[in-house]
Amino acid sequence: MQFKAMVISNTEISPGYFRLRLTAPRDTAVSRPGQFLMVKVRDATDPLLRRPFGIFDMATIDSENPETGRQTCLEILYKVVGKGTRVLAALHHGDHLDILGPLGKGFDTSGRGGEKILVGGGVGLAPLYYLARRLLGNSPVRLFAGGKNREDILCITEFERLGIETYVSTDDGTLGEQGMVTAVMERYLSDNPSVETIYACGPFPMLKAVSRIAERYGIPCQVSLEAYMACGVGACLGCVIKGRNHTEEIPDYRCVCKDGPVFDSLELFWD
Amino acid sequence: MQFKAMVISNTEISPGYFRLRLTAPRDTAVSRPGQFLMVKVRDATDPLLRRPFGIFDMATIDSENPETGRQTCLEILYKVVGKGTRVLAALHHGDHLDILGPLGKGFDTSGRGGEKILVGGGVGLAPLYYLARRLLGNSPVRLFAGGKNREDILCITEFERLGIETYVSTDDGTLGEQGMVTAVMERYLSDNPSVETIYACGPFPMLKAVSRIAERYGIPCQVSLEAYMACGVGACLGCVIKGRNHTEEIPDYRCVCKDGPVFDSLELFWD
Amino acid sequence: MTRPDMSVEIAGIKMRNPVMTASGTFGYGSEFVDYMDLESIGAIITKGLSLRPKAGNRTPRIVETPGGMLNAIGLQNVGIEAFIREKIPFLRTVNTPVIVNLYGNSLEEYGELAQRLDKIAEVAGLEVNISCPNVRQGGIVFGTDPKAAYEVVKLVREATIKPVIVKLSPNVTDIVEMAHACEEAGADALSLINTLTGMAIDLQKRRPVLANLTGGLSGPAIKPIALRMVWQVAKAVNLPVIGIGGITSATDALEFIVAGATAVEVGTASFLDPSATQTIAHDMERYLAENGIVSIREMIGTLED
Amino acid sequence: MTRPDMSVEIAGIKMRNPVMTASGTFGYGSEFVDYMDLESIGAIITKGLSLRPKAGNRTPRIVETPGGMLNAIGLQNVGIEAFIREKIPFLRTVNTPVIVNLYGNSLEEYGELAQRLDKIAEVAGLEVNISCPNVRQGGIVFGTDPKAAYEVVKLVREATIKPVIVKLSPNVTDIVEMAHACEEAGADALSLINTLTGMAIDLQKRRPVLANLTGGLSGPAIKPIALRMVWQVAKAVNLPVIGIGGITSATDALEFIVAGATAVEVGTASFLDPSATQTIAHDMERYLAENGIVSIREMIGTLED
Ligand SMILES: Cc1cc2nc3c(=O)[nH]c(=O)nc-3n(C[C@H](O)[C@H](O)[C@H](O)COP(=O)(O)OP(=O)(O)OC[C@H]3O[C@@H](n4cnc5c(N)ncnc54)[C@H](O)[C@@H]3O)c2cc1C
Ligand SMILES: Cc1cc2nc3c(=O)[nH]c(=O)nc-3n(C[C@H](O)[C@H](O)[C@H](O)COP(=O)(O)OP(=O)(O)OC[C@H]3O[C@@H](n4cnc5c(N)ncnc54)[C@H](O)[C@@H]3O)c2cc1C
Ligand SMILES: Cc1cc2nc3c(=O)[nH]c(=O)nc-3n(C[C@H](O)[C@H](O)[C@H](O)COP(=O)(O)O)c2cc1C
Ligand SMILES: Cc1cc2nc3c(=O)[nH]c(=O)nc-3n(C[C@H](O)[C@H](O)[C@H](O)COP(=O)(O)O)c2cc1C
Ligand code: FES
Ligand code: FES
Repeated sequence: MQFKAMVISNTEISPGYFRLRLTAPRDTAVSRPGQFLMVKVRDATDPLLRRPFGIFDMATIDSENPETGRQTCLEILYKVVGKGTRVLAALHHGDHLDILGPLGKGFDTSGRGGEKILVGGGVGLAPLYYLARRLLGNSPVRLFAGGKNREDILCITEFERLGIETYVSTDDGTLGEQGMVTAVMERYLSDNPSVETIYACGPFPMLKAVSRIAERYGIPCQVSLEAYMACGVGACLGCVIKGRNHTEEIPDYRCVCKDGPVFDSLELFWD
Repeated sequence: MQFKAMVISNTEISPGYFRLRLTAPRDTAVSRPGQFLMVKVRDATDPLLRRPFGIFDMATIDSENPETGRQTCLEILYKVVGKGTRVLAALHHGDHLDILGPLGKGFDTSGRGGEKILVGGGVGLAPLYYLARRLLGNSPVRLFAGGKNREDILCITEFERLGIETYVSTDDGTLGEQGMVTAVMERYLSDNPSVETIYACGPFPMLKAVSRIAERYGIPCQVSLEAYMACGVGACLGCVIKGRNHTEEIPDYRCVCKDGPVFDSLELFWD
Repeated sequence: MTRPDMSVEIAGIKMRNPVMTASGTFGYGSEFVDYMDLESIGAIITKGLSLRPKAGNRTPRIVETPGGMLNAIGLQNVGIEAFIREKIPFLRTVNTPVIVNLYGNSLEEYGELAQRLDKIAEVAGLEVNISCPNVRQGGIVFGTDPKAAYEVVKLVREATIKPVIVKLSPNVTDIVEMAHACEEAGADALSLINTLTGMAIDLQKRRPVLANLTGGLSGPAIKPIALRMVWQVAKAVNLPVIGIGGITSATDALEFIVAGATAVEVGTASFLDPSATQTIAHDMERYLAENGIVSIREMIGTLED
Repeated sequence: MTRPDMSVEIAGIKMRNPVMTASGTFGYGSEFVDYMDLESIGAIITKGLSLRPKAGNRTPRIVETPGGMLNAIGLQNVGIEAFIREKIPFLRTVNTPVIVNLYGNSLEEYGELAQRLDKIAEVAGLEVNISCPNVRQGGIVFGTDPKAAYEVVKLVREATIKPVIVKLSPNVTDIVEMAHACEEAGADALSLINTLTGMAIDLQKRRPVLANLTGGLSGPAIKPIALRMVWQVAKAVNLPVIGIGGITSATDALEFIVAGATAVEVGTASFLDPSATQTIAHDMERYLAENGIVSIREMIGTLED
């Protein structure tokens, strides 16, 4: 779907991190956790390409003007890293954005009601909030959040308000336990091997470590990847990653945009 | 001079015409009527080049916060015709612009205190307001304003508030007399040949007609020209026009940006 | 007011309007069904096809540049077998001509591929991408050498009775010389331009951004170069020319038509807006209507110069 | 912390830093005194000079394009007499090397011009623009034919003992072949790229926007092409290379250095910001300081590929 969204709010929640709330057409309510949006940050050739962002949250609220009735809203949690995100950071209430989405395959939230654990690294936390809200209905959820320092640990209170038990770790120990989020997660698994599914989003090395651990414990693991994207719909083949059986002769490339961004960790070629 | 200006206000005064008021450094107070500014409408490669705009008015007022004391302000009157002016039209109070100027040669306002007449076509009125304010001190001033229709006749009340007698004409007669501004001006001259100087700004054909008439009546005439510009400082040679003695062998090209934009009508090659 | 006639014909391929999808920017069509009506455009040109499946280059494969982008996909594609098996069935259901863009790394590959495609009813025509190295001959790029281009086009020409469109590379000193070579070799039409070879560097890493080191520059940034080459070629040859390069609006497309193109291909713009081709075709028709132009064909090559 | 050593030397021309002004974008220097310190940059390259004064093309001469601009100034300049009379006196007062960009429409003109300039003490070196048609030989452009380039460079080489920098045109199939021809002819250094030939069209008027029909594309849009060519040439020749094309920031400039350039020229950026060259030189030094790099020369050609 392609639509014009209006900026409701755009707030800096931590140095360099913003929460952008947008109006969206009712049909976007089908968005699943893990799906993403391709955002044209402004109507110009600079920057040229759309920028991909996960869905932080989705809600249908009472809109400002009664006429239009209830309004569907999408939220993005983004980190300012370059040109496009700098343009986003300058948006005001009432500005408009051209958006494509929801795109890609989201997280598989089905299951037997067993315990689910979420692992997020830095801005990788973004898609996990909406996922947590969806999972909570029928299963207990734990969150493991990691980052370089306290500034990278986002919206923890929002997660806790959902009644989720959270384990925070930072490289410099400025918040939570000092160390790697994967270490904390593994320690937890060693005491509670009965976890049903692991959901992870963050830097590639973290996802690789998580998938290794998951494999060792025989726990199904879904990872959400990032890739540099041009089209977002499977046409440019710019965002590919290697599938488990990839060889030069029999290529097994998957599009992060179309076959993902969420993959079963066993589908992928990790080294 | 190159400086960052803050938008004080940006108001649509007539359909498609805006008045943009900017803060400016004290040194810009030296700006003369007829000089112009090169404006970078946004920090991006689209649009790439600066856009030239005349100075509609210049004033030093009491600034918003007492600390900074009195504040120099520059005003631009612009018409939305394309990409760059569309970007300008979207500016809000508090936004910033990178500006180069004042640039070029302005109008020569010296004289024997005799009557001065100003001739403006459409947005060509822009630089004449500041000129009028400067001239009024020591000589009577009359304004002849022309345009396609009433929407093109700008800020007439402001001119009248200065106590200037104004003669308005439009192609479709929706405001003032129907017909060409040059016709109205010539009729006036035939009854009042004693005019000391004519100042004109507007489309090239109008300027050509004005200079012809001025020559016939032997009245000194200064015209302000437009040209497509890249640098604004005389380096790219993109904005040139032919001087009176131009030939292919002995080129006599003048830079509108550096030798102008105001020229004595006798300096130029009109056909 | 009667609707303007937007139809054009290229080498016997009848199109409802002059807007086609540029190869490699529209997949195999099916990727765009959710965003536009595939029967609203003139033709679909599919991703560059080779005999055998091709893995393509390592990533990163794309990077944004000022007003454009570099790509080094490495012509990843499913190969002709899978193309026939998996892609043709869908394309058969779309009432829009399908033109297959093909390439090879040797004369033989081009020839064999053309023969195979010749037998496929759903294929309305071939677009031959000659911007590829001839591995058998020290990797000299077919599209930058008139003789090599002549040979490959002649071979394809003899291998099929379907319309043959040759897609020219802009990385040459004299685009007109290349155009003439292809015309003499029997091309039915020429399309241009393919991408310009460029490079992007990651300063901190002191490495090229693209795994392939260099890539092909596309998008609005290259439009002035494309427009110039289309104008030069259209004046020089007696073949229909298809304009490509940085087209993102109906105005852009019509500029190419005025410069001498009979049709256009829209590439990178489909990434910025998946319905770009439909929107451009629609806006072109509106332009003609508003300006009282009866047929798009009236505008071809009407540039005053 | 000691300041990084930014100095470089090109064919004997010692420069305080590697940032020069690109010919035709900086006038004769005097136009920029109000905006920057002319002694903060490595060298000033003046507007293309010819024997006789040149009127240049009719207007419009420039037009903006996506991420760039087209220009068809037509090499308007005052001619060598007026240059010596009116421009040299000012340039003499500036303590920065002055390199004169020159061109001719025949071999003879190049030769005579080089001889005249050889006698002027204030001229530190010559930059030979070979992107011009040879009117004596059916207008074939010197810079797109290796033999013609070889001849003109050889002639200039023999006409002067001053350093000879040859400025290459990017409108060629094989930039390395051109570079080799100039190297063999005795060039002391190579600068690239000049502008790419492009066109812009006014759809309503159905006319080219530029009076000259075509123009030269410059600005950020061409940077990826320039970077690729500089990388190719720097690897292939044993001469210092000067990188040009779309440089607007210190990052851009350092990318060219890493790609193999010993110095850079900044063109269109001086229109966007008249102090661009000074700012870029300043920011380059800061980058070195922040990254603990002792000398800019350490970075030349350090691209991992
Ligand atoms: C499916 C998906 C979901 C994402 N979700 C989020 C999210 O919820 N919140 C968030 O802050 N970011 C998210 N990202 C990353 C986000 O797309 C990039 O940070 C953004 O595009 C950078 O744009 P820019 O113009 O600011 O940076 P640029 O100037 O384009 O580049 C600056 C730096 O960011 C890197 N970068 C650029 N594009 C991408 C990309 N597509 N993926 C990874 N790195 C990139 C560049 O390599 C460069 O190092 C997601 C990416 C993908 C693919
Ligand atoms: C010395 C000078 C003073 C000027 N003063 C004013 C002023 O006070 N108010 C005002 O509204 N305009 C003024 N102009 C014209 C103004 O610069 C252009 O309207 C503006 O640059 C258009 O920018 P754009 O991006 O919106 O249009 P573009 O998208 O760049 O072009 C849209 C149309 O505007 C025309 N145009 C673009 N640049 C120029 C130019 N430099 N001169 C003339 N036409 C141009 C183009 O040819 C095109 O037809 C002045 C121009 C000059 C040279
Ligand atoms: C990601 C990408 C992939 C491409 N793949 C092909 C291809 O397989 N075959 C081909 O002939 N051209 C290919 N091209 C070139 C385009 O078809 C087109 O010629 C070029 O992009 C210029 O048009 P544009 O500026 O509208 O994108 C590709 C371009 C891009 C951006
Ligand atoms: C307006 C203009 C005039 C130019 N004049 C000359 C010239 O006289 N001689 C020359 O060798 N190059 C000339 N050039 C080319 C530039 O020197 C430079 O090679 C080119 O613009 C690419 O660099 P850039 O992208 O930084 O502008 C000119 C470029 C522009 C934009
Ligand atoms: S982003 Fe284009 S295929 Fe995935
Ligand atoms: S605008 Fe560059 S010389 Fe006048």
